Amino acid sequence: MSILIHQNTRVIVQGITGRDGSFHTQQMLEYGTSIVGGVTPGKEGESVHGVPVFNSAKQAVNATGADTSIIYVPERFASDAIIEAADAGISLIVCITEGLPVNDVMKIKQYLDEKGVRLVGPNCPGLISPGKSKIGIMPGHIFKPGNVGVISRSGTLTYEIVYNLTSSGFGTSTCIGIGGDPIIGSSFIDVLHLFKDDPDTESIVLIGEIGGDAEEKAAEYISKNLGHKKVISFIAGRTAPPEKRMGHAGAIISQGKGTAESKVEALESAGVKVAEKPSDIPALLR
Amino acid sequence: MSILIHQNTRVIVQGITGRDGSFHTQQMLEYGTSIVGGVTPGKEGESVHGVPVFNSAKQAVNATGADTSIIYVPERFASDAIIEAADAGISLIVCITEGLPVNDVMKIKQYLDEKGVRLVGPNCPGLISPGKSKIGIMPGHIFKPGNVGVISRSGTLTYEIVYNLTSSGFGTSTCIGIGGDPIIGSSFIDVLHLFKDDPDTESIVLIGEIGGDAEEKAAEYISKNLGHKKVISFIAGRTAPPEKRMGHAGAIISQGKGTAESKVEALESAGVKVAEKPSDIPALLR
Amino acid sequence: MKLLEHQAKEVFRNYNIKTPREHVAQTTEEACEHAKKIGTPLVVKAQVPVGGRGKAGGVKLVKDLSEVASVSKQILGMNIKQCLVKKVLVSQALPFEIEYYISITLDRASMKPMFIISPSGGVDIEEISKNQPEKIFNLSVDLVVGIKTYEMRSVYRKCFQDEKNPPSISDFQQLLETLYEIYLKEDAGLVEINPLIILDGKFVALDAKMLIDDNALFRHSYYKSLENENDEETAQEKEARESGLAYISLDGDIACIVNGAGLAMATMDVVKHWGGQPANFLDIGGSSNPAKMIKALEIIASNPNVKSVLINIFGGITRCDDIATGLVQALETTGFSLPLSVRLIGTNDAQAKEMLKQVKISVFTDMNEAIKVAVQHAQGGN
Amino acid sequence: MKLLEHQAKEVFRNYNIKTPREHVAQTTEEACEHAKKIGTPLVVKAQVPVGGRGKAGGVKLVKDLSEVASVSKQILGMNIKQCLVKKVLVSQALPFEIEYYISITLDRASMKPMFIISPSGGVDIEEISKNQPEKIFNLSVDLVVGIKTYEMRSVYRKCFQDEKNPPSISDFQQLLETLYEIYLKEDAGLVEINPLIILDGKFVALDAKMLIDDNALFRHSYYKSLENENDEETAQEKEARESGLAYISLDGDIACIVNGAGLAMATMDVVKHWGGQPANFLDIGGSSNPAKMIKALEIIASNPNVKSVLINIFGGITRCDDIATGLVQALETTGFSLPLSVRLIGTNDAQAKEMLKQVKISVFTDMNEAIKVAVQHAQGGN
Repeated sequence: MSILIHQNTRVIVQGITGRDGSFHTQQMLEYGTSIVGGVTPGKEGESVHGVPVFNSAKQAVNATGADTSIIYVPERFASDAIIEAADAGISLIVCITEGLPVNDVMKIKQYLDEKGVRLVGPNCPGLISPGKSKIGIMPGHIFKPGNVGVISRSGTLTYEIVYNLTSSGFGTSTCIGIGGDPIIGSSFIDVLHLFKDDPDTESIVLIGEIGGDAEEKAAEYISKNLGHKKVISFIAGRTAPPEKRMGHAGAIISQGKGTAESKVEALESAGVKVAEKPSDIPALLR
Repeated sequence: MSILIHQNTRVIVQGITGRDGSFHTQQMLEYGTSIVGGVTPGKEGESVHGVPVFNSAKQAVNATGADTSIIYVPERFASDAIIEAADAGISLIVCITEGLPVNDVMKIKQYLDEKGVRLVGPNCPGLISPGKSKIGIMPGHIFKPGNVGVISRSGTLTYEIVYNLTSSGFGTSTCIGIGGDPIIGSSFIDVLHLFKDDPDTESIVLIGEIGGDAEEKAAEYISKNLGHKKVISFIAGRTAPPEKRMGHAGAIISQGKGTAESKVEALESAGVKVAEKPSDIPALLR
Repeated sequence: MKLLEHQAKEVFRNYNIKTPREHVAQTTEEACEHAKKIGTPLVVKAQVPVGGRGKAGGVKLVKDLSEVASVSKQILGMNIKQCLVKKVLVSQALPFEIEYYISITLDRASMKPMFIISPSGGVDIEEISKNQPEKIFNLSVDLVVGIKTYEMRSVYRKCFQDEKNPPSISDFQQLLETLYEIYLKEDAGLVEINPLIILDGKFVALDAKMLIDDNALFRHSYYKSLENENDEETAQEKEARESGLAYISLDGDIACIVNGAGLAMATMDVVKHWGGQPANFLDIGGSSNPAKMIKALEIIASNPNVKSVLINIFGGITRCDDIATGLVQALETTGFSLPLSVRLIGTNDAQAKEMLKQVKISVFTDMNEAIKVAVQHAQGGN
Repeated sequence: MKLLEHQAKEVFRNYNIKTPREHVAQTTEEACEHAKKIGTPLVVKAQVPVGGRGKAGGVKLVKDLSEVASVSKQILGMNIKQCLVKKVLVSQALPFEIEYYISITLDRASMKPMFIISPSGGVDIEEISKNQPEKIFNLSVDLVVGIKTYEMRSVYRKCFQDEKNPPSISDFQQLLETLYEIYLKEDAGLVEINPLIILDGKFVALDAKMLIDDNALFRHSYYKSLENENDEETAQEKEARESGLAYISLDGDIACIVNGAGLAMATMDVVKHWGGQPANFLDIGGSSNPAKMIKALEIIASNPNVKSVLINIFGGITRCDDIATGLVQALETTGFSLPLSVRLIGTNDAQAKEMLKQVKISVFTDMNEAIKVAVQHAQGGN
């Protein structure tokens, strides 16, 4: 088992003819992901790495029966691409693109919630269930199948931690990068909720960072609902200065809120062991 | 059984100190409805016909455990009163007030749908489950308990038809006036859906009128889902001229759409017998 | 309420939608003055709140300034569908090849605003939908995310494919955003541009139609102040509206006074069923004020076609005794002499019947009976 | 990006929010001219995109026109929190008794816009929430129904109960509607008025703060044109931003070059853990362009505090060989001489190690090892 994606997940790539879209389509195909179509308006009839291109998400879904979409279109068009995917009947949308206006995402999130469509991201590395499917940009070779669920607001930091896990013999059930923006489609809690009932996920690594209060809320959820699974965390940004956006749009300590201390304290109160360094995580998992 | 309301429905009256609110509070109390509180900002501590008044819906709900609200506040304040009731935790809101701006109701409807709160009306006579509870303005004495469910876009026309039913020996399970505005909280279909599973409703009288396509949609729903119950209909406005608003804001034949002919045809195609005159309905029910 | 063309275009200009250069005139002299400033060719257009002005001769192209006076004189004072022309719009005549249609209105089915767009404008949307339904494009607007770009792009491609000098897609988007803003902010039930033309690659609204939600007039005092000016009502309809009655004139001879819009419609239908012709729709509403009944009888009496009067009241909130009181007063004060057929049932109907018996009015309990008698009255029986 | 006070107030005036009479000046002469028109008393305010201007002496009350020149001269050219004062705002000084605070911003928890309103303004909202949390009122805005009247009324009552000449509730509602409109239409992350005062029963914005969402600047060309003017960045931060790098100066001596924001933060944290002090946050992003590495080294080299450089790359999309290429080029062209500690892992790390071996740079696979060496470098070890 895994959460959200599996061997039979049928994926379309929006922005498949672009540089990133094309490159990662190839990478995902090599990993074994079932990429069934791509979308670029005006390029219907072309193909990218053998994948047929359609003019619209609706046409792609109708022709391929896709249930999932991954979005690589440029930031100005990404919001609309998400809406288009949702209207086309896609039930899981993974938005890799970063730089979407916050107000757009705020509106989209409400729109998707009404429709019951799940969004992962934006500004995220996607998700992977090792050995089954990869819908994202993470380097597939550092993962191996296993029983640790990984959720993260970050990209490369996740790879760093997964690398440590894999090196220490821990495999991953599903690893999901939820994104570094102030508003994201799927929160820590949304994903924890899925891991809660996934029999193949025995323990969970939650990788947080400064900004917002998603980790504090996750801590509350964990203390109430996840007594039966071990949860380990790492929070990046203990040394980050206040009022500065640390790369991610959401990584900012603002008006005294969103500090690493607050998050560590909340998680520890919920019984979560919080690692000092990424390399300490495997030991805490044992 | 009945739909939506029953003996234990706990009701607050928003606008209880107004002329209509006060009068109908008394009428409902006399009918046996459990009116547990009223709301008029600034009048907390007063009482109307023995019912305590609160400053806000939230306070009224907290103090009384009400689950239903009926709204008599003037049209300028009614939209806000609906939102306030929904935010206070009310699950069924009946809006008697007429004259709400269409755009306000459009927004409210979406807001309530997101929250899972049901609205009946606006611009409606409310609903009654004879012998159990009356949440509305209909003359209670013309009803008697029974097995006919009545749904209507109208007020007095409903009384006319119920009077005919009662005189001919037919009692009513629940009678609900859904309102005459272009956008309403509960549609024919919403109510038919409830009647469908109500064991005490054996047959249904659907009272429609010109304007919109609610009757056509209801016909479609009936043909698919209500084979097990007899449905009789009456459509008002066969002689109404086009492009004129016939009293109700929603009763207008516009650009050739919304005619009585179209509705009658759709209903008859769905196997519904449509009465020529209100007085013909009892015979068709037999 | 319906805005006149020049009023709707003023709204458009406030929102930066282009219109021809134009001014409204109430006299021939004013029209000539405006025409001098605008120059020819120009169009003189009757300002009335009804359609079909062109066919009625209310819209004239003028190529020479010398004709403005005679054309304006001809149009001012015309009667178009019972509406007196009190104002004309003197408007620059602009060249165009394709007439587009665009409107935004409430789609009752989806309960959302919806654009209707067509490259076959210049005629009524009904006509387009009858003759060229494939040339009509709908665009639903979501209340949270607004106009969806991917749908907008698709309509743009289909709609402007035959245009030599098409507007940019961002101009198109801007037009839609603006119409949506007008729709929401002005509480418009309909905002329509027909025809919409393209001049030098830019949109220009040649005509304009706007309906304002009557229920929202309380927050639009400006429109409320225009209300009397924009009357397409008959004198009776206006008097009724001002008295809080819903009244609509019809062609028949049996006047109907009913409480409740649904019952009023049904009453008309049953009148027809029994061979009569209703003279009006009249809903006196839920109130019990006897004055309303007096006013209703006055309005009805002023219609010369009426031969018979039917009163059908189902008392609920409306009390039958109040109705009877009003009726008695009206008969006393107005010298009303038309044959009456009265049906009363519900709250306090016994008292009402007693009161009416005093003045020799017999009252029915059954709606069909009352209507049959009213039909007989109209047909000369008693 | 942050708007300067005078820029934000210009936005306010466009939306009909009242401000004092005021003009911006870049020279003493200009300031004196404006002052003559405005009259005394007035305030001269430094226009810098940082807080704490008052405490730093950047805001001065002037009671006599003769003082304007000296006060302006004193403020223009000041340095407030590393920002040079290039402009002052000469602004009418208005009387007030109560300073209110109002702002609208994104509430990340509810994912909706939220107003924060207080009758204890004039100080930072943080200070109010510390000292008088009971005087802070929140008002969440729903994306569909907007500002809820019943909540607005409740805040109005609580907020203005001590006001002698309170604004009307419809003025309050109008202010909220306007701020919400600005928030949405201008893609503002924050719109703040502090203090907001009441003059003759009407709201006036004495100060203004607006943050514009950087991600939305593509649809706001006007703000984009102001971007350079509103710099609160250090020279390095600016250079980095223009090169597409995310860079933030810190006080330490170990420069960090990392790919990915999360890993960059974690790297800083681990530097600290091993006893070092990071000199910066620097995310070179996901691209593999060698030029970025060159630019990153240049920026770092221009910081005189840096004693040691740490490069930490987890190759995914970023290819380690590209990083190595950039590094080698940079060393060749810039004469870069600071001690380096390099950690590379992931895509093409073998080739990268080979390339760096050629130029005698040893490469770590383990993050902790690389960081420990960087800390030793900074402490004078090798």
